[in-house]
Amino acid sequence: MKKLFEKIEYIDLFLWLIRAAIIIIVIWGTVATILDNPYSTRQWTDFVIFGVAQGSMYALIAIGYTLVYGVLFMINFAHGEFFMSGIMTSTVFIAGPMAATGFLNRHPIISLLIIALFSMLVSVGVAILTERIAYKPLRKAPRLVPLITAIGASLFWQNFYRGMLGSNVKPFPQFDILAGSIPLLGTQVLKTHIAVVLVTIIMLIGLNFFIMRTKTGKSIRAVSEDKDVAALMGIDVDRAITITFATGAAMAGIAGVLFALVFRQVHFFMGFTPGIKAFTAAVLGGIGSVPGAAIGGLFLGLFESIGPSLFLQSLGIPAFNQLKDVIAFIMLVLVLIFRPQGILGEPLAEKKA
Amino acid sequence: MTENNIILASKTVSKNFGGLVAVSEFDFEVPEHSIVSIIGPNGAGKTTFFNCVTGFYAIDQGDILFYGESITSKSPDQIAQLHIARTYQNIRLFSNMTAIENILLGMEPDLHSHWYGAILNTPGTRAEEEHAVEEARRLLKYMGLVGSGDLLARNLPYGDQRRLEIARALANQPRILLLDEPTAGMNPQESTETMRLIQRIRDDLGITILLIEHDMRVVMGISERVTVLDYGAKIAEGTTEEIQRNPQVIEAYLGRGAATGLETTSADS
Amino acid sequence: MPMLELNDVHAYYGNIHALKGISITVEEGEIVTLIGANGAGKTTTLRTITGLLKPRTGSVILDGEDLAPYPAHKIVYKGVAMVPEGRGIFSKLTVRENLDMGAFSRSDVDGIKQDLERAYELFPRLKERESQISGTLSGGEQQMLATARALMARPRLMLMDEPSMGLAPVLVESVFDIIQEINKEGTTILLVEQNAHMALQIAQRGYVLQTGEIVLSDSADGLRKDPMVQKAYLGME
Amino acid sequence: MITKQSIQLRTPLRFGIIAGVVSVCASAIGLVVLFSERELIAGVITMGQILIFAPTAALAYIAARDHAEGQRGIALLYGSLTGVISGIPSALLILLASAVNLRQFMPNVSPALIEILSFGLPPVAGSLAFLAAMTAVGLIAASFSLLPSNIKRPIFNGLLWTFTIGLFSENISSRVRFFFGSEFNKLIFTGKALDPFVAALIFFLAAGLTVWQGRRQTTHTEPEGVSTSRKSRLRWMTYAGVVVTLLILPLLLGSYLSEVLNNVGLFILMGLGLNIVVGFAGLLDLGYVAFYAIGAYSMAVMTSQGPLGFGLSFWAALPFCVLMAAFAGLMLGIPVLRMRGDYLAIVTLAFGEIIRILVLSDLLKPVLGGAQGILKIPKPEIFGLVLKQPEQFYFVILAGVLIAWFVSWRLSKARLGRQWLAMQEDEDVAEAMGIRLVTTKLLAFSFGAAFSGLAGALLASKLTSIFPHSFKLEISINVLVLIIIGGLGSLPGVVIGALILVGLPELLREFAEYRLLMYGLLMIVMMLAKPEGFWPSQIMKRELHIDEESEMLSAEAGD
Repeated sequence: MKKLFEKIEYIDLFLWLIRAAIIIIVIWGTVATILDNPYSTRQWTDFVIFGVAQGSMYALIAIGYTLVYGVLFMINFAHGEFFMSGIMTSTVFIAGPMAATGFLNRHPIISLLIIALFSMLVSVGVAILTERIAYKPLRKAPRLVPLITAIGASLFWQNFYRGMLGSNVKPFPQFDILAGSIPLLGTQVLKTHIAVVLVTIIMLIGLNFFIMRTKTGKSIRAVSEDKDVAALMGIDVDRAITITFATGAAMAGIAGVLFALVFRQVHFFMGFTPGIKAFTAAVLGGIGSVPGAAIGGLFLGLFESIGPSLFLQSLGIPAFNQLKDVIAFIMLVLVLIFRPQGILGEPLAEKKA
Repeated sequence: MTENNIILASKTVSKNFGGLVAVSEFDFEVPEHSIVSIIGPNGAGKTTFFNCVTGFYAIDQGDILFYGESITSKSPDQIAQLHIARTYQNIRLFSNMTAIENILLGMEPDLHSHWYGAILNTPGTRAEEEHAVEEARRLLKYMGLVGSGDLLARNLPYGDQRRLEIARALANQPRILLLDEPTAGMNPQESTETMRLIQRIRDDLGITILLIEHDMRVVMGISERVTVLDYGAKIAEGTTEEIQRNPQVIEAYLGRGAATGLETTSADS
Repeated sequence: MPMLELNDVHAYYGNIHALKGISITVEEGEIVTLIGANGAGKTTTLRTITGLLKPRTGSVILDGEDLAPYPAHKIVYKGVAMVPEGRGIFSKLTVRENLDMGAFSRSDVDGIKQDLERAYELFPRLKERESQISGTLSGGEQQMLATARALMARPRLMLMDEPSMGLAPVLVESVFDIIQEINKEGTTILLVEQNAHMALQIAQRGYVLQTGEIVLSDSADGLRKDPMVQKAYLGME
Repeated sequence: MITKQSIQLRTPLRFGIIAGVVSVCASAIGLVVLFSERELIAGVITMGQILIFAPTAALAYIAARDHAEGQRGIALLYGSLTGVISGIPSALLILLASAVNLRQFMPNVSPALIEILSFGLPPVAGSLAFLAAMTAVGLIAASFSLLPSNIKRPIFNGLLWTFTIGLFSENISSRVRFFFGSEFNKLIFTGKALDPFVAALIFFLAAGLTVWQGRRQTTHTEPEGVSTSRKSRLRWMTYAGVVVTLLILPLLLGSYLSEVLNNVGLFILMGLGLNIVVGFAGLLDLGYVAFYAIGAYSMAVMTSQGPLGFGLSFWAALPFCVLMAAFAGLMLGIPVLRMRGDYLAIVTLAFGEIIRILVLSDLLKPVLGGAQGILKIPKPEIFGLVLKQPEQFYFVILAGVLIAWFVSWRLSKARLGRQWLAMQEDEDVAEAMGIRLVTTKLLAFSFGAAFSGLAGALLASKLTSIFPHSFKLEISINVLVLIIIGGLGSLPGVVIGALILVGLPELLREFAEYRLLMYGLLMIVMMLAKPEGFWPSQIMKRELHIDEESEMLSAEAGD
């Protein structure tokens, strides 16, 4: 303990001040909100449910960041675009025409499956293409280089889709079976929200099975620990990396469908914010850890949905919901500063000398 | 040698990495102006100890003293300011900078010019820089690296890189120099040269030397005292002769086979 | 025809000339050892054999076939397994999963099962810890795991990089016993060791590496009696 | 047909598919139609056509040159095959578009596009014509590859110059009209494009010059040692030339081009700042726009004559703006001191977004005006002269750029520059040398932020009104890309990067919507092909061409 005090520099002091300020704001805001009591229990429940649904989507997208980071130690900046590309393509080419012909609501389950499958396929295709062209040749380059190509790939896909499919917001058709809500937990829960949570749970279980039990999954984990030794086992490292990208992209493709079901519209820029949020979720849970991504996603979703009302509203901040994203970003910054290993991550290795 | 001060002392220093004990309760002293070696098998915690001394690792327990004063809580740059310098087991030069630039960086503790001086190009800044470059060239000459000053560090031959790293450490004007396997990867002839060089550094410049080394010829050739680490703990300490005879050392490090060999040689002598 | 043949192999890391013309041969059924100081190029030699590093000139020939066109993961399929330096186990995977990875190159389910049983027979400790995360094993157990894992590939040639490194002396002996046993069952072994004394006790032949070159090659007995080896590697003055 | 063993149909197939996909994508995302407006040579060729044919031409050329093993017949075969195959996707597009209304899915597959692709012919004939045209392009490119290089080079240079001048003919034409009158202009330009006759003239001129130059180089070689006095005189003359050019540039360029130049200048200024952070100190900052915003809003709040401003003068506010930004750099720098690499990138990106959202929010609306921004920001004044025109404002920006350049240059040569480079290369060892990482990093952040703040302040005054949407993430990426394109750590590189990435798109105005697409591509291509940039600093050139040296030692020795 004594040593701890000796080591404090003014930098640490500054960081402690930030911590204290945040804690004070959060406590003050929370207490004031509780005293004000502006919402009923039912409203709070609604916030929580929305948060869980939103968090589920973050979790699915976050898987892609976490898997790729685990294997390549690289932040795949273009992952948000993998998410966008799948659902954009299937909205325009599949869901739109299906809705126009009435097929969609005559065979909702089949339609949904086709849309989901197509969305996954496109996301995976875009991911593999990006990995092969923009990342693979740079495996041995300094870390800045693949990061820059990833940003480049992100810009490229965004604007490629913008040019290809137009810059307007496209409506995603309504599924009649998912319209409306059902009573649950003392409130009305939207059916889409229930669908989102269920699908996410199924996907996460499937993913867990794939990673933990299958030979390919194990080979991915082996590659993420040591590429050379993995190659010595006969594992094709490049193939394993491609599969890793594809797996993450498949999850993102599904997340895209869920996103479209909830918000009922898609456009070329839709990958950016969820992308960053999902990355935040991945970091929050402990990047590299799959359960971490799930927990981080859930946590962020809840935080975003409850946070502004809980912390900011009673501080007298006008239009506090505008600051929803600020809360998410501040959370990202704080996590990276104070607990870079995240909730479930192992403590980062100490500096190597 | 008895009247020598203790320049560096380690008091029950321990360092763990997530349950793995790298250094445990290590007690150790380095007298001023001596050459002291730490030997031990790979993974015995020698480099970890260096990292603790130079402030890269925060130690979990114990204290490290420099001239009797604790340096345990100091950061690497503060330790460099105290004129403690080191080299690395895997050469860590600034490989994309020239040899001269590398040495100039070694001089950091003695440079004081500021950024505003640099922008205004004040006479003081200019003089300091010129003086430093001159000093760097002198060091290159001392290390036998004349003519390599403007080459990129990574383009130097392996042996020269090792020597440049020592030159960079010397630029710090160290009171104690920590050398981590300075002869790794050298052939016997180069090793011998390096061994002489280390001795010369001590004799000419009066710099205390703490050495990690695998090459027993070098260790036994120049050390005044040797400490043996195994599994992070000290298992023996003494003069070179004592170490060579110590049965525990033979068992853990020099090898059982060596025992028979050593017995015969000691019988010979 | 020797099983493994390196002909005048030159290898580089960037512009550092790490191997300066290494030529070695290993006959079927032998234990051959490479000894040398830190940084002499022993590990690099093994890396060129396994394809992790491609020689710039010279060739690596296995059973008469040049390995140059094969990437590392394909060479495993040719019957070469390696126990990497510092064990190189997958520490976040369980013991069993590590062994599964060792058999990655195979698809004969029954054979794998047999070999798994044999591995557990050879290393009963591993069976006890089958579902433990392997990072929590002790150093000796990790070495056992790495060896067992390499055996799971049912290799004809096994490359071992410093199996005794960092092990307690008692364990070192048992590791070398196991190496001999593996060899008796028909696996050819190329052993890299710093503990020259132990290595020369179990090997039939050996090569001495110094700064990327072979300076000496002889039978193990011959090397043990060589004054240079005695002085530099056996610690005899 | 295929009798010789050396014919490998995979190459033309692969190249053909790539070229075909690229050109059909260029069509489908709307670039072709857009660029068809821009004629290079009146009535002969448009930029849109170049876009369709260029990938095929390039790949057919490579297929013929690198894969035919010197056999002429095969080379021509490869070229034409590449051409035919590359034509298939677009030909299919023409047919498909005639059958289905593709436009409902892909708004850019318009009748205008189909018209261009099918040369105005009916669908079937049009698609065949397109195939034929692509085949011809492939064949021509392949035959071109067979020419000896002393013929190839002049032709290539001739085409390059003709097309380049054609591309910018609109701007050149306006200058010609200004200086030589519209009569003369009509001789050279037809409408906004080069007159075919003039184009041919330019082609032969450029080709001739290349030939002449080639001859001269073979006959005379420059004397080895140019005397030092002559060298230094030459150097001073170059300097003087640069200074004079910089001073009279706005007069030569006129109002519109000066405005373009001013925008380039602001980006150079920001580039110089980010170059310190990323290029020198190796800290990847993606939230750099935050400081630009801080500089701009400081200027706005202090000088605006509207309800939100204090009404100070430009010159009084300027130093304060720079200090504000530098201070913000310091404040944002402290929390991220212990972060490395990509984590730093993400956190700074988050900072940038936080600042933008805050500026936009109702929370700060009373101070910063929210989405309505701040208006009525005055222009600077010198001795009673208000610098209203772009030609006048140019000098303010020029001064800013020169100061930033000078500071960057001095620092890079000094101890601090050395510390930055050391830190970039190996933070641990740098610290072990006695470098205080905290100070060194914070200085980098502060200098970077100061330059960016200066740029922001100038921007506010230049535009006289500012809005939050001018400070999007795009700007940060823009600046990052421009210093990467120019070459990280290189001062001339910043200028080159800004000219290419900011200047060029301003001249090709229709490009605006596709700017980011091109940036994305450029970033990828650049990292794959030339990661050190167009004008690399010595350091980066060295660094990016190391192979796996560092791996070696870790493989060989370990404790």
